[in-house]
Amino acid sequence: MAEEKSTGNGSSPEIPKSQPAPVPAGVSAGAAPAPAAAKPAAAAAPKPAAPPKKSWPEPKFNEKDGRLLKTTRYWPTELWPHPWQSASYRNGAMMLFGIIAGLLASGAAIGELSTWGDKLYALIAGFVASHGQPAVVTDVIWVAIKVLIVLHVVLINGLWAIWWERKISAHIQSRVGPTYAGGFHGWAQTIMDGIKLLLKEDITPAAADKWVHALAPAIVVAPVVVAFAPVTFGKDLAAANLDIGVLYIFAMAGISVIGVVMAGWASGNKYSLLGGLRASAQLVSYELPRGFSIVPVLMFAGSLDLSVIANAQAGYKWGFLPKWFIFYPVVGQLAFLIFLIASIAETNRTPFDIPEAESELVSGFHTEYSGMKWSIFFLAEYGYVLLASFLLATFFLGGGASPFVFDHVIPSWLWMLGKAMAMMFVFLWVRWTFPRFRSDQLMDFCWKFLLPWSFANIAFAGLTLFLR
Amino acid sequence: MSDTQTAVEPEHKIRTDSMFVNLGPQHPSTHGVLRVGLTIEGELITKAVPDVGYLHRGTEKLAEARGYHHCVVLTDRWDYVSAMPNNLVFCLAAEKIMGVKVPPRANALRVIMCELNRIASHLLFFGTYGIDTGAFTPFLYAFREREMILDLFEMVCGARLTYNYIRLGGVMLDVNDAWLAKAKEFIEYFKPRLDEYDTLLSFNPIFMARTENVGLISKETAINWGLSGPNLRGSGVDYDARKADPYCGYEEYDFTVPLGKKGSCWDRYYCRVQEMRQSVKIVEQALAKLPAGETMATGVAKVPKPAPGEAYAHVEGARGDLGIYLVSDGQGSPYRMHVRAPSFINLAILQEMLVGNKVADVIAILGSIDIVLGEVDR
Amino acid sequence: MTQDELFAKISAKLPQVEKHATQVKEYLTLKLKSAEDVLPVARALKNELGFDYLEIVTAVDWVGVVNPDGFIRNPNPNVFLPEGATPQNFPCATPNFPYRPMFEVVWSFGNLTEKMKVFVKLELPRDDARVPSLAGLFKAADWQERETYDLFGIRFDGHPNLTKILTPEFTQGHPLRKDYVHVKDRYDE
Amino acid sequence: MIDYFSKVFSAAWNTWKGMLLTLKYMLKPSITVHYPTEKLVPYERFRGALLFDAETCISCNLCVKACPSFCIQLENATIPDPKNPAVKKKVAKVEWYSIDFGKCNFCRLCEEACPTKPKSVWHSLDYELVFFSRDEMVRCWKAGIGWVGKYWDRKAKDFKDPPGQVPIMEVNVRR
Repeated sequence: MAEEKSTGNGSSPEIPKSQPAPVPAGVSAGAAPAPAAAKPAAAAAPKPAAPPKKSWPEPKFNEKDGRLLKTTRYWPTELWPHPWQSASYRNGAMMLFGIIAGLLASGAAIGELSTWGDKLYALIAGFVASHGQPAVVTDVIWVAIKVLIVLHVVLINGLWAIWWERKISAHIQSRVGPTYAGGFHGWAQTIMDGIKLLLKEDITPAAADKWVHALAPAIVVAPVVVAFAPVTFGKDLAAANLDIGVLYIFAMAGISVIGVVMAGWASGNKYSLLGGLRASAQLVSYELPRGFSIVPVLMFAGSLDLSVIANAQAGYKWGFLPKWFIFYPVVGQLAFLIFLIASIAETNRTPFDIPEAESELVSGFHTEYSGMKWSIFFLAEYGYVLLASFLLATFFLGGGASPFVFDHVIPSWLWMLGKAMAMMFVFLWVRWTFPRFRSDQLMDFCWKFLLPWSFANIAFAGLTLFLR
Repeated sequence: MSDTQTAVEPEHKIRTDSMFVNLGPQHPSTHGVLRVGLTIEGELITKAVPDVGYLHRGTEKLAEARGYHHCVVLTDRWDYVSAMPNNLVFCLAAEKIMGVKVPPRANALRVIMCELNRIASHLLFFGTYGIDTGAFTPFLYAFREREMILDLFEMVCGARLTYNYIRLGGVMLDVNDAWLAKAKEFIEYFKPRLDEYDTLLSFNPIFMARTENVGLISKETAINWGLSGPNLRGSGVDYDARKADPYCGYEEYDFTVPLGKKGSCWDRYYCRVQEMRQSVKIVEQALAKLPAGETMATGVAKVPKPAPGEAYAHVEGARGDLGIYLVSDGQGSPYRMHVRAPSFINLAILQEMLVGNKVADVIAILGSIDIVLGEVDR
Repeated sequence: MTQDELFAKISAKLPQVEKHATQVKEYLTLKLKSAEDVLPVARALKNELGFDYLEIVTAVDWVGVVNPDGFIRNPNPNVFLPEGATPQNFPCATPNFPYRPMFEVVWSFGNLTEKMKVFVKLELPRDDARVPSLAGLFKAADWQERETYDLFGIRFDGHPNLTKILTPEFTQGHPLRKDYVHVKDRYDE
Repeated sequence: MIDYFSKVFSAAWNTWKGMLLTLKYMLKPSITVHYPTEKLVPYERFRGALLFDAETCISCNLCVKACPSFCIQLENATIPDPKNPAVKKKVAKVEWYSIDFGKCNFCRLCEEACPTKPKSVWHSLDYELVFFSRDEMVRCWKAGIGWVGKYWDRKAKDFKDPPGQVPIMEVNVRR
């Protein structure tokens, strides 16, 4: 069991057998009679003793619970110069390559999901008609299926994103992250955590406002699920085709602030209160640059419908460069950066995580939450990260459009997913690189930098449209 | 009082209740078991009362009932992050009282160990300061490098934190060639890492915004509060015991004392980063010209009973001017041992410095003072 | 500057100080005659002679060797040892050493520009130890005087907040006095 | 204006450099060891849990005097004097020996003080020293008890083997 785990570990520091194990101070693994590489030379130090007459007991290795590495230490200087000599590093890279290739192949085999959706709809309609029910029943079933799918996108995203964040942060920090739960790279870690959180005691502090305290997580998480309705996951693949999709999403996402403030207020804790107040100020402020930064996108696309925005970016300029909005000179990049920064701030992640600021406010507004209520806050946070990733992919990266002219095989939903995951990686990457803003600097940054530039960007967009 | 930031009085002041917030001893980012009682109005601090003593172990009393060799073990427990200078300062004071002359190789080894320990300690500061300001990754990078230094210590003396390596009259054990090679390997590895730290944290615009112009200490205030070490030098006072009162042959090494300009948190932080560079330089020189010979002076008794007298020795520890005032009455244990603990004296300024700052700055200021509660409480 | 030159410079400004009989090795050690001299000497050292850095404030109890009662418990509670075994390695008094019922307060002032240090000592009676506080002149004295008060029971007159700092509030007595006997409190077994 | 843009640009450039740095380390092999799945052997001079050999000890009390925390206790073995059987005579053997690991500083002073060859008390390489009760902290040795020692269980009124300690490795040369 233990042996399996350690070999299945993609990036455990393992020096290949060919390379001599570093034994600096003369520690040899076995019962070597007298290595004596180190000479204790001080006056008070023991001299290597003459071999005693009686037979020595065999050295004991405590290998009961683990594999004894027959070396003293791994130093980065021994591991880093030749990473490809390490079998585990090679295996890890090959596995990653295999997973990506497998995903692409299966995506190509499945094809566009919207066609399968049409088939499924026809099947349900036939089933309903054969049972003599009215046609509205078909729509009801269809909507229920769509709602369930979107709900599970949010829930499964929580499991995936937390695991991924742990892995990414660990590798950024020269660690490996979870490795035990589930066997393969700790894939089941979040599931196990979820089970643990479900089984944990749900504590409501005595000073808390009980109803508000209980309601706050729900108010935080419900808008996320609802906001996913118009998000396009690929070509013609959205739960609802809303003409005002963008506006709807922003409106829904704005509701979460209330939940955060409620959580901060109702906990009856000073840290929570400070965190809640900071959160409300921050979230309300960053709504503005976030909204204004996509105005150029809306101007270029001429619609608030997400699928229209995505379709407006189809095609290639000069035969190779995709007509994505991020490639529009100055305007696109500026809008992208402002939207990205504001999205990070909206999700309370690290350069902007002052509501939670664990070094100042313990844990901010969710200090007094435990068990599933606490995890719901995280579900909402990662839901918002996914939402922002999909929005970034839709607004700036061409939605499901392929970046390559020659590509006709990979379906649009896979491209969309890939772009969203790349954006999510940016979120994680930023989080594990930067320190935190101070609350007043955060406000300064929003009102004095992001907002003016988002206004300026609208003007640039107008200029671009005028010149075109 | 006017030197540090004073409370900002808004013109149209609304009467509000001030809030009492308890920072520590279980707060996630107080360094050790420090408790600071903060009175805040909104996010502005109006009063700060540091409360220490949770870790008081009465080392000075314990020393009065123990032999001189035993006291070296006690010293490890003050500043457990950099225990080598603690060992050293006690040994220097005891050697002064006994009139013991330390062989040159032992002196060079003491310098190497103290400087490596200074790097380790400043790395810990670097990492925890990153955490204080919200960046988690520098912490693990710093610990990755610190681990190598602790490995070096483990190789030479068998312990990773409480070394008991520097002894009366010399050092515990000599180093071997394998160790010297490892130490050089570490130095070569470590030099580029320092530039990476600058990239990652020192010149990160967010970090600079957090720490520049925060927690300002002027020269006069720093001297008046008796600050020492990087806290004093961050304010621009050129005082380093290694230069002012050289011990262990520090005068033979070529290094500079980095100074700050304004005395802000960033200056204190960057002083430490620069000190790591200087320490690397010293270790390189010391490794290059490590003299041969004995590592333990002859004539140190098993139970030393020095003649009655008094001695004061001080070294530039990782946290500041660490001093020992030792009184002997001719018995086998010190009659009185007083520790000038730099963390304790540096911490006192907190009550004045925090007033008028934001809650978010408390941790930045507290972190920049770089205290170890084991040394504060002794 | 040698110690003699420094002493000549200081005694020119401050005639009331004299050299102490037991010098701290390698540093000039001055002796004050009475507690009234403390503030003028400190002020002159700070303002006129440039000793503006208060390094240490501490005290020495000259009454004799440590009283071991109460604060070292059974050294190693093992099955073989009878109850109440005595601690070992205990210091005894040196013959002919001038033990006396006095506290000696020790200050050390530093001159950071000229890299000099001077120790100042003052003997106080043990039963009513009072000495003027330097907290008004040197902020560094704030906590160090509190520490000395906490551990020795020496009162520093004029200190803004002379309270315990290191020992908990329920601790009886002042631990660094040589005759301190530990009173059992709620944390003792 | 130029000042503003250069400031913004340098801030953005420094930020980007930091991100590149973390990306660089993400692609390097990790350096951690997966304790307890993987265990390292400490360096040769490592000061782990103390071991004691009752057979070589000459009961000279030097380790007791060397200990800064008074955690070692021992008693001389005695035999009846052949001339006067009522009088017990001390011999250079240890009757019992005990170390209180609750107080031990792991400072190596006792090992240095030990005059026998090989050492009678010495630091092993064991870093997996855990105690499940206070009783286990006091290790006792007598003739016939192994190097690791036993502890006296006050409930069971009997010597027991310490469950937590299995020496990682005992290097003969260290003694």
